[in-house]
Amino acid sequence: MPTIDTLEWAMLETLIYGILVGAAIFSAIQSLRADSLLRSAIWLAGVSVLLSIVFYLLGAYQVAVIELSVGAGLVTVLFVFAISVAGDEGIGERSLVPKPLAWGLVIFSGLLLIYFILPIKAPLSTISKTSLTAVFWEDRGLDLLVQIVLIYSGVLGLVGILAEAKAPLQQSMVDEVAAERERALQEMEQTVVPEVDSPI
Amino acid sequence: MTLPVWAWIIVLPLITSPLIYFIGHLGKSRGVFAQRTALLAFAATWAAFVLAAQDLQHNGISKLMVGSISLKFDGLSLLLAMIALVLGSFVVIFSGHYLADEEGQEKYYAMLMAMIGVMIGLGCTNDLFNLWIWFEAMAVTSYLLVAFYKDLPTSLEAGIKYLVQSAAGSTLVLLAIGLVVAETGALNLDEIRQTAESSPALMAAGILFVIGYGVKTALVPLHTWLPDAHSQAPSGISAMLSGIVIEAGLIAMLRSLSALSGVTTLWGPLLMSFGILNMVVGNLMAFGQAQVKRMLAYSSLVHVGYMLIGLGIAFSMRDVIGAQGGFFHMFNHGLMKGLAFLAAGSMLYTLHISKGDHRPLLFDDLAGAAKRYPWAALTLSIALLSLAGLPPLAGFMSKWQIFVAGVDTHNGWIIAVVAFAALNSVFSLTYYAPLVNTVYRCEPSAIVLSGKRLPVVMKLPLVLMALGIIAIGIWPSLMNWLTEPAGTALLAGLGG
Amino acid sequence: MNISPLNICLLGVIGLVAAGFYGLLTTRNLIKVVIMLQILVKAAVLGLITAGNISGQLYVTQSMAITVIVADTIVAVIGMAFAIQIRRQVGTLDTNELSSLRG
Amino acid sequence: MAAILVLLTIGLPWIGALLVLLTGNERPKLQHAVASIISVAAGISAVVLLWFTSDQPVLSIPMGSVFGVFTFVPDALGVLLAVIANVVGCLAVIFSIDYMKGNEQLGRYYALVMFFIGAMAGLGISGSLLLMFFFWEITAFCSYALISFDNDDPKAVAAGIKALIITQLGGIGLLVGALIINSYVGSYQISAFLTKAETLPFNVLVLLAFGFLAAAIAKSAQVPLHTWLPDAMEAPTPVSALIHAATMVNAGVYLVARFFPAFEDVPGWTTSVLVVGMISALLGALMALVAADLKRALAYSTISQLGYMFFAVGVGAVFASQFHLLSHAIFKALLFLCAGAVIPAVGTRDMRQMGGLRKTMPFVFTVFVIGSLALVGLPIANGFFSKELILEEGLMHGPMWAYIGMLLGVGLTALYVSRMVFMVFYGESHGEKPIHDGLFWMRVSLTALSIGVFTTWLLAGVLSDLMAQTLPFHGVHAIGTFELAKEIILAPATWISIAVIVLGIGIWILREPLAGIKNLLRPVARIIENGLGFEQLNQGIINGTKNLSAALHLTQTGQLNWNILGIVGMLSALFALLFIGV
Repeated sequence: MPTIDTLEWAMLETLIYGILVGAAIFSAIQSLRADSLLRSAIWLAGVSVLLSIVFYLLGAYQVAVIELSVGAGLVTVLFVFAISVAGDEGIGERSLVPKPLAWGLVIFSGLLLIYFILPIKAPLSTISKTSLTAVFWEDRGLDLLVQIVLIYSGVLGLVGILAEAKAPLQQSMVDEVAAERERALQEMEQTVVPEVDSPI
Repeated sequence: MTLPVWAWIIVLPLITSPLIYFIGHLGKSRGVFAQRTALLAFAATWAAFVLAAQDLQHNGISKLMVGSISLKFDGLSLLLAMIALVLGSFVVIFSGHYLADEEGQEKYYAMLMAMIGVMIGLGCTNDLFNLWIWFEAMAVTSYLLVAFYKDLPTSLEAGIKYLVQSAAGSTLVLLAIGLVVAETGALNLDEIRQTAESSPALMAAGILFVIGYGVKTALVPLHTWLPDAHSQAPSGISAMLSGIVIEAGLIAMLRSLSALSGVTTLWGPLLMSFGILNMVVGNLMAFGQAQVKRMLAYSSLVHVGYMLIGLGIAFSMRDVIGAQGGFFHMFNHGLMKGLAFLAAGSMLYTLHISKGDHRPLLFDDLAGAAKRYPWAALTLSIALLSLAGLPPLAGFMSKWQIFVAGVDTHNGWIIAVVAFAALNSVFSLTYYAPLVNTVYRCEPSAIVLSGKRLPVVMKLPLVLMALGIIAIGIWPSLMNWLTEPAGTALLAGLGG
Repeated sequence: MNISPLNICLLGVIGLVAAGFYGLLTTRNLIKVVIMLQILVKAAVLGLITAGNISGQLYVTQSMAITVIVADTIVAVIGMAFAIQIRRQVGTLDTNELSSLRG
Repeated sequence: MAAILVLLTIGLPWIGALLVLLTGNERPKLQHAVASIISVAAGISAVVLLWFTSDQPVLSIPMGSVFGVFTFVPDALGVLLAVIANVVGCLAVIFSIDYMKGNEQLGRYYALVMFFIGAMAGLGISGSLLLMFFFWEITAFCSYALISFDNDDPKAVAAGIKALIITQLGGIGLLVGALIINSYVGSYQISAFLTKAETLPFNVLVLLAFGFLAAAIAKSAQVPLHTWLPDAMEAPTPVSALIHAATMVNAGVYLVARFFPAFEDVPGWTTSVLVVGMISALLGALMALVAADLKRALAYSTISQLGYMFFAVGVGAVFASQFHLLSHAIFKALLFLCAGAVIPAVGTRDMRQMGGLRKTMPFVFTVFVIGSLALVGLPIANGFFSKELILEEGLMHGPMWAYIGMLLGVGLTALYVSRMVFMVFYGESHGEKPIHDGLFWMRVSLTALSIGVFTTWLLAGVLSDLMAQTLPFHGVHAIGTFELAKEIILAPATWISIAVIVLGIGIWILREPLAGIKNLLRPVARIIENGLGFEQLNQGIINGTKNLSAALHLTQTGQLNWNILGIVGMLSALFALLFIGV
C-alpha cells in the first residue's frame, strides 16, 4: 500500500482547508443572497458549522465546540425566534447603495487587505504548555469578569428594549395578527367548502 | 486578594449597578429609589476616586496583575475616571425630574452606573484584548440608554444605527487584535510596543484600530450614527455620550495606537487629518440645523477634531504639551457639552417632555427663554460661548494649549493647521451665536410662555457646571493636576 | 505565494469580512443586518484562532475567541430585540423606511 | 498701590456687572444707581492710575504650564487706553440712565457694558500677549452682544454676528502671532518680545507683522474689513459711543502702536499701515459724505479718523497717533451721544427727516457743534492739535502723495461735517417736533465731554512725558504742551490744512452752484453707498458657505446602508493611501 508522504499530506491538508473555508465563504454569500430570513439564518448556521470544523483542525477544540453550540445552535435558535416574532417579510427591493459601488469598495478593500496581510510568517510551533482552562479561568480571568458585566447589561438591555409596549402601537400589531387570522380563516373556508359538497 | 484603592473606582459602580436595579424594584416609586441609590453609589465612588488620585500623585502609577492581564492606574485612567464621575453625578442629579414620568427608570440608573464603571475600567487596562472587551461592554451598556424611549420610532431608529455601526467597528478592532497577536504574540501594550517591528500587517492593524475605535469616536465619515443617537437619547445620556463615551473610544484608540507607535510615523499626521476633516464637516453640518440637540451633536465632531489635532501633535512630535492640550480639551468638552446638553435638556423638559411630548427642541422654541428661565438660558449661553472658544471660558484655554503645542513645533504645516483650527473656531460662532441671540429675545414664544416651571434640582447641575467652566477659563492651571499626568501617561505609552 | 493552511484561513477571514460588509451595504432588512454582523464576528473569531496558530499563543486566542463569541452573541440578541421592537413600533424592518433622522 | 489700582480699574466694572445682574430687572432704579456709581468709581481709579505709570509689571500671576505669567504693565500707552475706557465708559453709563429708561433687560445691558469697560482697561494694561488676547476677545464678545442687544430685531442680530465674526477673523492674526512669539521668545511678555524682536527669523517676523496688522485692521474697522462698523450702529447709541467710537475700535491702533518698534524694520510694513490708514481715511470720509443715516455717517467718520491714527503710526509718529486717539475718543463720543439725544427725541435716524433742530434743541445743537469743531480740526478744540500734529509728522516723515491724500481727507471731513450739521440742525424741519432737548443725565455727560473737547489737548505734555518715561522701545520725546501748541500753530502744514478746511466748508456753502459736479459724482456715490463692493464679497462668502453646508447635509441620508458605506469607504481610502505611501 502506498503511504502518504509528508508533502502530499501537506497538500491534502491545504486542500481540505481550502474546501472548508471556501464553503464557509460560499455559505456566507448564500446567507446574504437568500430571499427569506429563515434561509439566511440557516446558511449562517452553515458558516458556523464549517468554521467550527476549521477551528478543530487548527487545534482550537474548545472554540470549535462553543462555536458549534453557541454560534450554530443558540444563535440560530434565537434568529428563528426573532424571525417568527418580527415576521419574515422579504425585502427584495433594490438595495439603497448601488450594488456595483458596494462590490467595488468591498473587493477593493479586500484586495488591499490581502496585500497588507499576506503572506504571513511561517507558523511557530511553540505552543505554551499551560492548558486552556488555566488560561481561560486564571490568566484571562478579568476578561471573564468583564464578560459577566457585559452579559448582565445585555440582559438588562434586552429586558429594557422588549419591555411591554404601550397600548396604541401594540394595538396595531394585535389588529394585524387578527386580520391575518381572519384572512387565513377565509382561505380555509374557501378550500374547505368544496370538500363538503363532494359526493363522498 | 486585596484590591488597590483605585480598583474600587471600577468595582463600586459595577457592583452597585445590580443593587440599584433591585432596590429600584422595591416600592412603587422605582425611579426615586433607584436615583437615590445611584447617588449614594456615586458618593462612595467619589471617595475612592479622591483616595486614588492622591495615591497617584504621591506614589505614582500603580499596577495590578489579574492573571496575565495587567491593569494600571495612570494619568489617562485618572482623566477618564474624573470626566465619567463628574458628568455621571450631574446627570444622575439632573435625571430625577427629567425621567420622572418614564417607565424603566431603575434600568436607566443601573445601566448608567454600569457604563461608568466599565468606562473607568477601560481607562485602566493595559491589555489589548481586555481593552476591547471593556469597550464592547461599554457599547452594550449604552444601547439601552440611547434607545431609552423604546416606544418612539425615532429613538429606536437611532438605537439600531448606533448598534450596527458600533458592532461593525468593533469587529474591525478584533481583526486588528488578531493581526497584532499574529505578528507579536503579545497582548500587553508595553510588550507589544517593545516587540513590534514595522511591517505591513501591523500598519494595517493600526488602520483597523483607527477605523474600528473611530466609529465610536465619531471620526468623519464614520460619524453618521452620532447626530441621531445624541439627539434622540434622553438629554442626560446625550451629555454622557458626547462628553465621555466618544472620548472613551478615543482613549481606547490612543492606547492601542500607542502600542504600535514604533511601527510607523504615520499615526500623528493621520490623527491630525481626521481632526481637520472632523472640524470642517462638523461645522458645516452644525451650520443650518434647526434642532438644538442635533446642532450640539454635530459640534461634538468639531471638538473631537480639536482633540485629535492636539493628540496628533503629541503622536508626531512626542510633544507632551499637545497631549496635555488634547486631554485638557477633552475634560473641558465634557463639561461644556455636558452643560449644553443638560441646559438644552432642561428646556426640552419644561417645554415639551413635561407635557408628555417628545418633539425635538427647535431653535425657535427657545425664543425669549431667558425671560422665564434665566438660569437655564444663562448657562446654555455660557456653554455655547465656551464651545465657541470665547474667553474667559474654559474652551478658550484648552484650545489655546493645543495651539501652543502646534506652533511650538515650528513646522509650517502644523502652524497652518493651527490657523485653520482657529478659523473653524470663528466659523462655529455662526451657529452658536444665533442660538444665544434667540434665547435672549424680549418677546417669549408661545411655547416658552406655556412651559412648566424649572425644578431647582435641575438648575443645580447647570449652575455648578457653568461655574466650573468660568473658573477653568480664568484659572486654566486649575486642571493641571489632571491633564499633566494624562499627557505624560500618553507619552509613556508612546515610549517617549 | 506560499499556500499554507494558515494563509487560506487568512484569506477566509478577508472573504468573510468582505461578504459581511457587502451584506451590510446592500441588505435592507434589519434582521439580515444582524445576520451580517454575525458573519463579521465569525470572521474575527477565525482571525483570532489563526493568529493564535501563527504566534503559538493558541490558548490565549482560544480564550479570547470564546469571550468574543459570547459577547457578540449578546450584541446579536440586542440587535434582534431592536429589530423586534422596531417591527412592533414602526411596522417595518426596512432600513429605507427607518431614515427619518437625516440632514 | 499700583497693583490695587490695576485690580480696581479692571475689577470694579466686572464686580459692577455681576451686581447689576444680581440686582434683577425688577428694580431698575437700583440698577441705574449701582451701574453709574461703580463705573464712576472705576473711572476715578483709572485716572489715579496715571500717577502710577511704570514700564515694569506691577502685578504678576503665574498661570503654570503653557499659559505663562499674566502680567499687568501700566505704561503710558496702556493706561491711556484704560483711562479712556473707564472715563468715557462712566459717561456712557450715566448717559444711559436716561437713554435706557424703561428697557426690560437693563441688567443684561449694564452687565455687558461694564464687562466691556473692564475688559477694555485690561486690554490696555496687560503685559502678557495671552492676557491681551483674552481681553481682546472679551471686548469683541461684548461688542457683539451689545450690537445685537435688541435680539428681536433680525438686523441687529445679523449685525452683531457679523461684527463678531469679522473681528474674530482678524483676531486669528493676533492669536497665531501670540503663539509664535511665545514659541520663539519663550514667553508671552510683550517687553520680552520687543527686546528680542530682532533675533527672530526674518520670515517669522514678517508673518507676525502682517498677522498683527490684520487683527488691527479688523478691530479698527479699516478698509477692507470695515463693513461691520456701519452695521454695528444697530446697537443702543451709548454703546456706539463707547465701543464703536471711543474705545474698542481703538484697540487696533493701539496694537500697531504697541508693536511698532518690533515691526518698524519689516520691509513694507510701515507703508502698509500708512496706506491702509490713508485709504480708510479717504473712503470713510467719502462714505460719510453720502450716508443718510446719522449714526452711519458718524460710523464712517470713525473709520476715517481711525485711518488718521493708522497713518500716524505708519509714518512713525506713535505719540501723534495716541494723542489723536485721545482727542477722537472724546469728541466722537460726544457726537455719538448727541446723536443718542437727537434720535429718540425725533424718532428717526434718517438725517433727511431731521432739520431745524437748532431752535428746538439748542443745548444739543451747541454741544454737537463743539464736537464738530474738533472733528473738523478747528482751533482750539483737541482735534485741531492732534490732527495737525499727525499732518505735520506726515509732511516731515511720510511720502508726499500720502500727505496730499490725508489733506484731501481733511477737506472731505470739513465737507461732510458741514453737511451733517446742516441737515440735522439747520433748514426746514422735516419731521415731528422733538420731545426733549436732552434729559438731565444726558446733559451731564454731554457737558463733561464738551469740556473735555477743549481741555484734553492740554494733557499732551503730560502724555508725551509719561510715554517717554515708560515706553523704552518707542523713542517718544517728551515735549511741553505749550511748546507743542506753538510748534503746531507755527507749522506751515497747519495753515495749509486750515485752508483746506475752509475750502471744504466753502464747497458745502456753494453746493447749489456746484450741483453739476454733484450730479457727475452720483454714480460714484452709489458705489460708495453700497460699501464699495466689500459687502457683496461678504455676501458671496456667506452664500457659498451656505450652499456647501446644504450640499453636505445631503450626505447624512439617515439610511443605515449609506452609513456603513462611510466605514467601508474610509477603510478602503486609508488602505489605498497606505498602499500609495508605503
